[in-house]
Amino acid sequence: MTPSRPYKETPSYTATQNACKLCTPLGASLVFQGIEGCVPLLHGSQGCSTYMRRYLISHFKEPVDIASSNFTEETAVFGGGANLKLAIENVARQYAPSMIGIATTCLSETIGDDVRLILNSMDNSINGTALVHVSTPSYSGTHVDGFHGAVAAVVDRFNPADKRIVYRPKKKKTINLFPGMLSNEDLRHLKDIFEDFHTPVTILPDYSERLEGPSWQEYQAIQKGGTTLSAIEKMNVSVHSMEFGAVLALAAEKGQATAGGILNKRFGVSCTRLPIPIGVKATDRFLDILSQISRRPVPERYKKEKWRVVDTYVDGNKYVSKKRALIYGEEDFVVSMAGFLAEVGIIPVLCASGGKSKTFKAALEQTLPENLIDQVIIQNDMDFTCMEETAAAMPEALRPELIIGNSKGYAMARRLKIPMVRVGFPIHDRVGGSRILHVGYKGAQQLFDTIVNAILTEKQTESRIGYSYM
Amino acid sequence: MTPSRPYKETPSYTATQNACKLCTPLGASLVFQGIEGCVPLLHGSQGCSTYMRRYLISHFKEPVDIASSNFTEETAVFGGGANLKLAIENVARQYAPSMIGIATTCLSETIGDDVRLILNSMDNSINGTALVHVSTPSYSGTHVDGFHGAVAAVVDRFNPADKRIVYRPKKKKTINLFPGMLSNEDLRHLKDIFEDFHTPVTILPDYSERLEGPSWQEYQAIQKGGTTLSAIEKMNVSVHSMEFGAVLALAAEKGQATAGGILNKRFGVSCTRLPIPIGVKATDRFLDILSQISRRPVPERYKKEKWRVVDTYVDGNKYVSKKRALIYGEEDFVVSMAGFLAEVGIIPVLCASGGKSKTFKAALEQTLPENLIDQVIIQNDMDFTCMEETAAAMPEALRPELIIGNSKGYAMARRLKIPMVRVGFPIHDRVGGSRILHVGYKGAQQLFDTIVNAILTEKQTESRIGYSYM
Amino acid sequence: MTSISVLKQREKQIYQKGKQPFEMTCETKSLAGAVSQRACVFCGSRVVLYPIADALHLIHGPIGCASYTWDIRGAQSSGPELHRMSFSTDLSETDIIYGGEKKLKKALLELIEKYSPKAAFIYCTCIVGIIGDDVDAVCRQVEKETNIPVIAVHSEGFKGTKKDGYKAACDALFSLIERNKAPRVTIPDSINILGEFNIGGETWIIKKYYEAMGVKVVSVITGDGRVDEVMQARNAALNVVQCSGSVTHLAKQMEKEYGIPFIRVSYFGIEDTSDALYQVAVHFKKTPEILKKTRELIKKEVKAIVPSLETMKKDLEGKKAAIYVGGAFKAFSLIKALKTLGMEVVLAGSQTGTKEDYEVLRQMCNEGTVILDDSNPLELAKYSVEKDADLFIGGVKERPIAYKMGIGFCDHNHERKIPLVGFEGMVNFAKEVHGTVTSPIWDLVPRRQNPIGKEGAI
Amino acid sequence: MTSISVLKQREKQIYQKGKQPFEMTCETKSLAGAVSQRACVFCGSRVVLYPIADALHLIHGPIGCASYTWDIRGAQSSGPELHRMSFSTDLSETDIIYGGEKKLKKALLELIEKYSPKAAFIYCTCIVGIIGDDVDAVCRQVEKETNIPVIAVHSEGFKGTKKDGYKAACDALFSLIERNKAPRVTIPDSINILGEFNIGGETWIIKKYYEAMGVKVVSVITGDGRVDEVMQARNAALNVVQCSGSVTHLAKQMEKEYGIPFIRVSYFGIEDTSDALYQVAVHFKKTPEILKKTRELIKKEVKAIVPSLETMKKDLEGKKAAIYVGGAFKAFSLIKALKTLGMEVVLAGSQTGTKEDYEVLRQMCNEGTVILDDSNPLELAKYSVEKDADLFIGGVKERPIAYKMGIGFCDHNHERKIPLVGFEGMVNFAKEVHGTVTSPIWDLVPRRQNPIGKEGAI
Repeated sequence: MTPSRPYKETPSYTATQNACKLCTPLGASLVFQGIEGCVPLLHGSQGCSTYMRRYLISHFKEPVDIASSNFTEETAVFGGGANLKLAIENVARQYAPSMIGIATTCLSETIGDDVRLILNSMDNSINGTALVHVSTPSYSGTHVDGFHGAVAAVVDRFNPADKRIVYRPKKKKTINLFPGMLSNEDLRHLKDIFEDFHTPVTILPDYSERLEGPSWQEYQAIQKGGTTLSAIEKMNVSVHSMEFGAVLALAAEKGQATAGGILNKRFGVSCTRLPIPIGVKATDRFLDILSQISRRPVPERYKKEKWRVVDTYVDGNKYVSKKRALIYGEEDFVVSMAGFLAEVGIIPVLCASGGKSKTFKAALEQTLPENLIDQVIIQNDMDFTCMEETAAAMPEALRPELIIGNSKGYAMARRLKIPMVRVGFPIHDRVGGSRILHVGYKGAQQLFDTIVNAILTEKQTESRIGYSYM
Repeated sequence: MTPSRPYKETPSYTATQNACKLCTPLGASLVFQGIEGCVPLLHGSQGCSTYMRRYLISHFKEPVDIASSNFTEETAVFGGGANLKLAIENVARQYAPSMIGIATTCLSETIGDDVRLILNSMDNSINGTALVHVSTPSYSGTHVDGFHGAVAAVVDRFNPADKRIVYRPKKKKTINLFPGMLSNEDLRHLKDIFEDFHTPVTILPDYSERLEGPSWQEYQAIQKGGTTLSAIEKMNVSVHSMEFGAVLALAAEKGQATAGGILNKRFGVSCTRLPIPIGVKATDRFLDILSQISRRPVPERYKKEKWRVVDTYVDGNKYVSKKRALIYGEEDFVVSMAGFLAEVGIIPVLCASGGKSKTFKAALEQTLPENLIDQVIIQNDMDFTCMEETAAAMPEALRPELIIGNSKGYAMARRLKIPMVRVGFPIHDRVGGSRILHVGYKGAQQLFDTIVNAILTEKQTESRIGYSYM
Repeated sequence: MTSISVLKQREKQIYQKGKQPFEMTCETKSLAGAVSQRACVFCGSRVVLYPIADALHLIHGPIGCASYTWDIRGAQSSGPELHRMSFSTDLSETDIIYGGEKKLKKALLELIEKYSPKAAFIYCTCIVGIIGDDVDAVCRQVEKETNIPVIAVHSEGFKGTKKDGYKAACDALFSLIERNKAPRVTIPDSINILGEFNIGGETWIIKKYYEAMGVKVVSVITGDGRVDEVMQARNAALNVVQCSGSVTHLAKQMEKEYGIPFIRVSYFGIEDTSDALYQVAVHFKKTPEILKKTRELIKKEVKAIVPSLETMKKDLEGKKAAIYVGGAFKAFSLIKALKTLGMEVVLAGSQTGTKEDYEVLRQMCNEGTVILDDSNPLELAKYSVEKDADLFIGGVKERPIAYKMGIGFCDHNHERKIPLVGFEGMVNFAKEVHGTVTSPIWDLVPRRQNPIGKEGAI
Repeated sequence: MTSISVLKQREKQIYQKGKQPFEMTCETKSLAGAVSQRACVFCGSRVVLYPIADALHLIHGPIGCASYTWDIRGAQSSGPELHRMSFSTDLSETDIIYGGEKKLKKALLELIEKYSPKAAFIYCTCIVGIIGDDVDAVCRQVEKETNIPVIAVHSEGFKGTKKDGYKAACDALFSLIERNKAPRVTIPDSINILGEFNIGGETWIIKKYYEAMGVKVVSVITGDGRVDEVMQARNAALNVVQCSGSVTHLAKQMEKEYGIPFIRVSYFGIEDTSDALYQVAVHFKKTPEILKKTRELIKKEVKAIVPSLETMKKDLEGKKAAIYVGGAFKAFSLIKALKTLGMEVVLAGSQTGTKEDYEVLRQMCNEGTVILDDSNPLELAKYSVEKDADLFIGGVKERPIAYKMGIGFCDHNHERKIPLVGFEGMVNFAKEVHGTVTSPIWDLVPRRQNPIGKEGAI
């Protein structure tokens, strides 16, 4: 049943048609939302911040405030320094934030504003509000680069090399976790896991409360929740860092500065890089490492969850075996999701991303079993139009039967008439996008149930008969 | 916008056409599966146990062993005593169970086997295996009656009136919970809640592990898990009992013997009867009572969950407001589900059940706001054919837009072209039916997300355009 | 697996090839308390008659029997779908006390009025036998009033085994055929297809073959069945009976009453399908054209499927299978089909095999194969694990047993929705087997984890 | 709500009727750091041109501007759907350094080849203004090579406000109209519908009315728009401009160049819709038939919707609403429509109102109503809670603010999918408002819980 090598030619165009990526500052803004008391400020036009707010709101269904330095034509000519300062002052006054996270846009980057210099001139703070800058020109990289860049910038800012390590308590073995771009439910679940391991953790960023809070009695300028600055400042005394993301790991190997890397280099905090723990095997790996570092056994609850999900895999094996899927999204997400699919017997025949790392293919080759790689088309820097054309051009026996990714693939799925399972970011056409659980055994359980049920729904609906048993 | 009184005539036939109920022994068998080490034994034909096993397996995707006394023609003529004894011996030998739960079928009931007498003659036990009998003639009542009957029979058997209360420790304030027919996930969640309240609980029955266990290294004659007999024996020293089910509560008021009622009458264990906690308000009530009895505040985790779900209700209010739903299933389930729907603004225009209690309507009237009752058709002893005909005959402006219930309504939903949300029991055409969470804030969250997304899916799919934003 | 003990009374129903002298006990009642995988008389009748799509199937009894059998089978219809409804008289306490005849009659008249079926079958359940309703009398009255055949099926659950249910169904069918008062005309080169229930459209596959051979199909009993067609069955020249006996009783009756000869065949697997078609062709050897066409057909069909079977065989070679099915006849075919895929059978059993059946099984199997009659979950688990099976073939009640032990599974029962008969069915079967056996999921199950120390059941 | 302080520089953009003398500051740039709800120049252009369904819309810049505006609007097309695609030159680092002209040209040629659009609009984003690409030159070249209109839209985000974007779009549209070299022929009793974008099919509703009145619609700019149709716009006798100004600039240009007069109308609410249709009818009073038909139409339509509005009004009477929309003109209509439903407006504001607009607002509103220009989340929350609003009308960015405070919400922006114009639109609007305001969900929100002690934010 090994199908012959699939159709590998993918169309190529100069223009991007329905992009499968977002611009760099969005990722940074999301990170800033995950820090307690932090307000993101985009140094650029008003539109950037409004568009990104709108985009994030449609996913999280929560207020997402992002300030703008609001360039004018004069700013563009004479430089944005004055505007930036004014913006910082106004944000500080109106929000009284703990921190302002400043991300530069293509505009300010191109006119060459030296934000670092400007902030230095302000002592990197204003009335006790810390100012942190991340360079995010949208013409280089994608939102994922902005995300990782912001995490690194924050860690860098609050853990300077000359910082004196005041204390290193032996008992509180805090672990740093840099989870990458996960859902609120993922973050909540990870916090539960660390709690059940009785191991303190500092997760950066953690927008799970801020971007999924309660209704309010009184309006809150800045929603509650997020990683505290004091926790971030103590990251250098943690016993270990964990960084999720197979592609990020390869980038770090090649010298990219990551948060975990900075802490390792400056303070010798050891760092494990591992794929996002999606699926049983990847979760096994995550919990094994956690168990080793925390010197705690895996709690009974997770053992139960694991064997329950394995049992579920078994129950559903025949529905998914040899099914062909198209997955897309952020590169790290696609890699881990492909690993999960392979683990349950689904062939990820087309793995696509708008990302531009050079290690996407390598990461997938590390993740997927050898006998599958031949059946998989791997493509980054890909837009939805090329994805659709590639899928449509595949011979019928090799064409995807299932589409797995964020809601932006809906139009494609609709035209291709292939059922779609919504995961990842963003989910704009359903509620609860931020409550999708991907990680851990429980995440594997939910993904598996959802995927099997999508297949069963399609089968039942398309059947002339529509049986009530499956 | 108050629609005029809806079409209330429902068709009536002598035959039942696609029943919305099951027979009595099934409920009893399910209860027995929720007791540690217990094997159910049906006193009747071989077919009964095989059919019920098959039915339960299709929902739980787990082995469900139910023994049979396997009547022959001679048995029917000469009485089933000998067969029953042989069956008990064989089950005891092969399974070495802690208990054998014996449910009589229509056959043994009709020929008039006096099972109580037979068991008494065996001292109600065999080689240390307890024998418990519940009378479940399938011509009277439904599976729900079998369920409650079995719970009461078990409590009765292990808490005889003359039982000496050996100890009554003041510190361990155990609560008895009789949850009724809930899903595995519901039971797991309830256990978590009690744990988070630091309050020991004895839940009867608890099939959540037994009917959703791990894969095995070695075959297990009886799966692990379930309420232990020793816990059941101690129910009379608990501080309180809680019984879920609004219809059950009304039945108890009218004198039906329930588990909580027995413990109250014999031992003075106070008992609260409340609807299944589906939805925010019903969960509030449950946690309030739990908080009062345990003298513990509602844990932070649940407060967060509550306000998160309220916020989600708000986010989705316009998708559900004034939507019309048809709900069916067990009476208690329908009552609580209707309460949840009303709470979020959905009008449960048709509430149907195959159950035969005389208090279904009264329970719904207690639960639904007064201004809704007029818009609701309430009907028990109803089958799927009458349900479908009733729905189809309603004027278009009042007809259900959403069907909520177990998977047996699929054919009806398909013909009526109304989207369907699967909840309750059984789920035969999807996986994970036993993992559907109905109770608690988290259950409300998941139900709400699922319902809103079903509405959005329908809207998006049926739209000529298929927008990618909602 | 020493933890599982076999009940003493069951020892004679278990045989491991090579170990003891072969002396199998079978065709007995299931042991009380043994958790048999068997059903009851009613189940047997219901299976056989279920696919008749334009008949009313009314179950006379309390609700259970109707609820548990609602739409559970994959028998397809090309037209009416009345068979997929679940009708019950839903007897209540008062009916038990005062008798259910009146209710039955009223229900029947209403339903016939509402659905205009071509005939009605009334299934008697356990309790009807006890309370003593004269169902035959009610049927006669209603038949008279409505002018359609109204036939009682005497399928009281406790009055025998599933096989007795088959017989009761055959009696009902024969009674239906008998109602055809037109003169018998034997149609040349024509057959009835018996014991074929159109699961997943299987009837249509087989009919297509016969049509290609030049053989006329007078009726199918009961796949995609129609009352009128069944009543024409008297006019066929040959009865071709599939399945290990569910409709054999009818074939025998038709032979006795109408002199229609019958042959027993199986359409499962390349070997048996070819054999079945040849047998029919040979029967009609007076029309030599048929044999010629049959040869061409088989050649063409086999050629079409061999490449994909060969590809899958590569992955399946040497894998081990356990089989537990209703009738032993099906087991024979499965063993051959699994051989085609390079697989070995390590356990074979049936709910209803005869002594002769088990002798055949014994001969077909390798040394060491376990043979079981009317088995139960504990035994099935014990032996399939002991024999290290990669695949279990059975029905919905066997599925969780296989799965719990981390063994792949193929549903070969009436609930499946995929056609497994004939040549194309063989490919479907191979795909099903291949899909489950080669799934990477088995790497994760406790049984397959090394070192064995990693506990699964926790 | 004393915890929310208003920025000093913003004080002049907030007015509470009755409190101070009215002296509203507006039409200013948004304050840096103030988290305005406004967008940018590009956004303004994109909104206006978006519905032209057979044109190619290529966004020249890095990917963000294209990603965030992909398929976000409810503007429907009866035919081609090219407008729903998101095209971008997706400029990268090297393009910034070496210039994007070549890439733009290549992209354009490829896309025109692939999709055969009737025209192409190239949107210049912030960065294009900085790196100095001569987009106009590229457009000229490509127009020459492809023979379709290829038009640069000068919508660099930072070069003004959303209004400047409207103007840039109008320039592009006028440039397109100018390309029509055929002689102008004024069609009698004909109009262009301007500033109507066919959200949820609104254009079709309005067109239907005009057709019933006997008025010819030459073009709609730009709802369900087509390039050829837009190019015919020169031939209309009257421009009927909706919306508070997005396409007014074009109407003025057409008046200046072609002498086509224009009137400003709103189709929102019974009052404004009737008024709009009457105005047009009166304009064509030389054809008295039109006025007659218009009277009949309005009478019929109003009669049809009044009963259901009255029913809903019973539940809505006395409820309070907050309004924050893009243009002030829309706010006027909303206030009237809410009055029809018995509701009171307690907050009204807009992103882009003029001094005159705010004066009108002030006159329309009751004592105590808060009037806001270019507001932000904090102010909107503060005042809608202080005024105890039951309903907030705004766009997607206002939604979470209202919802967080437990206030019902009605989307009155381009993202909605339901038509709100005309008579039938009024019913839809009422339903939306009624649905959210009467939802039982509000009983559960912290703000509505008694005693107030029950904390929500935890």
